[in-house]
Amino acid sequence: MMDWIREFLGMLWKTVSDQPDPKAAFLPLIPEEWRSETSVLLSIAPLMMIFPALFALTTVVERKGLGRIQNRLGPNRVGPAGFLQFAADGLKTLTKEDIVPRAADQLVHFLAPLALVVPVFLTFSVLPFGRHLVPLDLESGLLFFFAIGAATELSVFMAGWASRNKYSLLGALRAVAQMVSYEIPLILSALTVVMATGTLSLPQIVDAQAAGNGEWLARWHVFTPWGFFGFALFLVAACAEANRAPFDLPEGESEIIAGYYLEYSGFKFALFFLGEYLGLFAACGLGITLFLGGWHAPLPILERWIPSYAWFFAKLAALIGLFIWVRGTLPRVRMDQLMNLAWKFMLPLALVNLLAVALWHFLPNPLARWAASSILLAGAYVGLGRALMPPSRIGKRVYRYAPQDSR
Amino acid sequence: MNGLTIILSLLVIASALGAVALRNLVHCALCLMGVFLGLAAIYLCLDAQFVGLVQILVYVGAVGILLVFAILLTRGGGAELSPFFSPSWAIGAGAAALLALIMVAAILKTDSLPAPDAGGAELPTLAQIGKRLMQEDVIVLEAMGLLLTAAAVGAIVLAMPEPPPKKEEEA
Amino acid sequence: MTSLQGFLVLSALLFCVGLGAVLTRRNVILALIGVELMLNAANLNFIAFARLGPHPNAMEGWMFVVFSIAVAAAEAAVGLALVIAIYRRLRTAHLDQMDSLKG
Amino acid sequence: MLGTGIIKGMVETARNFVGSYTDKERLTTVEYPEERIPAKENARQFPFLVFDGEDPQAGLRCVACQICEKECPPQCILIVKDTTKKPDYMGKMQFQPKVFDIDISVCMSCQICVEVCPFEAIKMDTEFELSRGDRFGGLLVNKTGLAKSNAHYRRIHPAEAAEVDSRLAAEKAKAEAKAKAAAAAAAPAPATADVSKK
Repeated sequence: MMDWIREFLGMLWKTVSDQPDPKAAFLPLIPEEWRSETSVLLSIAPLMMIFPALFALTTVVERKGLGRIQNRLGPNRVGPAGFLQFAADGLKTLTKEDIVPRAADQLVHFLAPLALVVPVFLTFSVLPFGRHLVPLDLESGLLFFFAIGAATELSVFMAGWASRNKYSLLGALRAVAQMVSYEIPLILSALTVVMATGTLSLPQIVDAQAAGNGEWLARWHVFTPWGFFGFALFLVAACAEANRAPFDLPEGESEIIAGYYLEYSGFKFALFFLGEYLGLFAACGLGITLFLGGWHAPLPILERWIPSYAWFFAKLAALIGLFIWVRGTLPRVRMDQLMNLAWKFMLPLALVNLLAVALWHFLPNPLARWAASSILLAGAYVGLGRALMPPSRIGKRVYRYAPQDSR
Repeated sequence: MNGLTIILSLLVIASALGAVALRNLVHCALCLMGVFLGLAAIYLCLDAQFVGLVQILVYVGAVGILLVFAILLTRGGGAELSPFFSPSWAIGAGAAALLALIMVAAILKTDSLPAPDAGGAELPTLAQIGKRLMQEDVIVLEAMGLLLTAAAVGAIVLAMPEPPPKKEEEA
Repeated sequence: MTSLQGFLVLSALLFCVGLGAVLTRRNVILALIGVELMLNAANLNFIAFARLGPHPNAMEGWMFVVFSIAVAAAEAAVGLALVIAIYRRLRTAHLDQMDSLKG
Repeated sequence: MLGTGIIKGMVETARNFVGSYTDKERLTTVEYPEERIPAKENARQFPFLVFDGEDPQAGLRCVACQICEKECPPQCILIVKDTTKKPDYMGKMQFQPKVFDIDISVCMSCQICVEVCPFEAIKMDTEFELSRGDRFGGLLVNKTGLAKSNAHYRRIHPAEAAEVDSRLAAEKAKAEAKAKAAAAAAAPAPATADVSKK
């Protein structure tokens, strides 16, 4: 028994101190036939604990941040400075009555939240969180991420359709249309990284962004013109995929009440909420892995003292903060604006970005490739922007009855 | 076939039966997704990682969504009230069952099926598949791209709302 | 029953279920679902033979499935667009009511 | 250029975010139970009965004329008139309400009772924390609960109360002057004047 405790603590210490293969010493203590299951559980358990905890924290931080943006204080009653608000909210949702509408399709209504949360948790399994912390090192990890991510659309549709409520159905169809549209720029912007690194395996993509020998700056993809553009496109598309403001039309509380999860209450509603936030975290994690160097520090020197996973979570926190900031700033877009942005602006830009990364790959001279891909991308951005939004269209507002220039 | 694949196979057959026999079209589509996901899992069990993931991405993420949109656009969301099997359904079902019987019997009777490779030959890696797609099969790939573009354009043209008939000159 | 035979039986059953849908259901979309099932049965055959055949390192089987999935996607897109166009014109999605070709 | 508006907006919200920590003036809300915004002078929540003098019951200006009861749109006022006259705070004999109840849960704060009252006896209070533990009894306020002094009225609505007070004083002065004149004119027949003046 003492052996077990000692090796278990040793495993935790190895994980925290960023040492290779933390499970190596603990697993031999387990009987042969349970070894692989134990290994899987040991990999999954931290994910199942850390990310829901992060979700709980994010809900509070988001509400406080939004409050500050609107010159309010935000929640500050439960616990120190309001940081236990999530516990109050969680208890509330857990103890609420679970209402299923009589007309609803009972089975599909029940399965929909599960069909959202399970794939979202699965997407975490391929993300490299630290130097030695990859739950599942798949050869085609990126493909796995997108394939499993595509399955969440199904759950949204199930929820909206099974509720037998016109608002739910409208919300679900909006959500599905939005997710299908924004999946294309999302995948195309991720494809640039695949073109540059030549692999679909996420740990290998992270390795490709490590600083070379003697270099003082890491080779994050975001430091290249195509990487910067790809990252911007990726963030916008991920925001839309996660149904967050300004792309939160599927929820649209002022028009279609709450969209596809209108008819859910209690724990099932909490599951939807959880799934939505976890989807955002997963998308942020993928963005970090693809463009922000994964768990690498910006300056290789810093990696010596600060463990790798700390960098990953610091970047994750920064991206979540950015999303909260954007949510506090931008108003919700209209449906036609949403579709125009995806199909007329982001899709062509993503295609041009593929061309830019090809140029980057084939031009030998660093200066030439910087110049070529920057000019190409900037030209495409300005040109598309001009074409879609002629600057002269919006003039000064003219009032019919009020006298001119009177305030 | 080990236990996992047998369970998956039973699941696939059950959802396939559901997909063709249920009254509600949306239930049929959801069962079809079950078939797709089960098949993807079977592909993964057969070490076909790339194909299995593409199966989920394309079938569940795209074809399935298209299906449910089409069902809702043709007002198939509720239960079908009119008879949902064609008048000659018994003949069709009989023919299908007969064919199934013949095929299964034939498969089980055949003893000249190729033996699996015992030497543990290397399975193709993802990089090999990619190279193959981009080098030897590049013409097929381009043709596929052309086909998909044509299909996308064709689908849009077909499903575009017809322009309202031009109004006669108002007298 | 060997492993390969097992997968072949599964594929045959899947194919016949799809065939049954095409033969018995009156709704166009159900017929399309049947076609998808048949295509998937064929894909399963390719994969099973490629993996459990004598040459698992040959790539033809895998390639064929990739292309077949792409064709299936194109087929579904065009097929469903046709269904919607016909529904718009005839206000029906039932096969036996689409009889304007009879003359 | 495309996107500059977004950046401008982000800068603005960031300024708000930082500003809310450094500059208390920016905060638009207050910590309610501990901090309160001083009540606005024209705020109106719920009627109360004004009394003069010391005794809340004897000093009520209300003479139970029941106009407010009739005019109240949601009919939340119940008045039962006393059968006998009682002396008010000045010792003058007046009719007074025996029962004067207002149901808070029905009142809609329309202030019509105040508008129609000819005796300036009912006014609007600024008190808004009216919730009670008891759903029915606690929300039905009787005469004792409704009576509040003129000083209270002066405190919550200073301008309005000053105007009302000066008007009442002027009326009183006018009435006294008239009574004096009438008394002077009717000096030969003093016996009936007092009764008819009431």
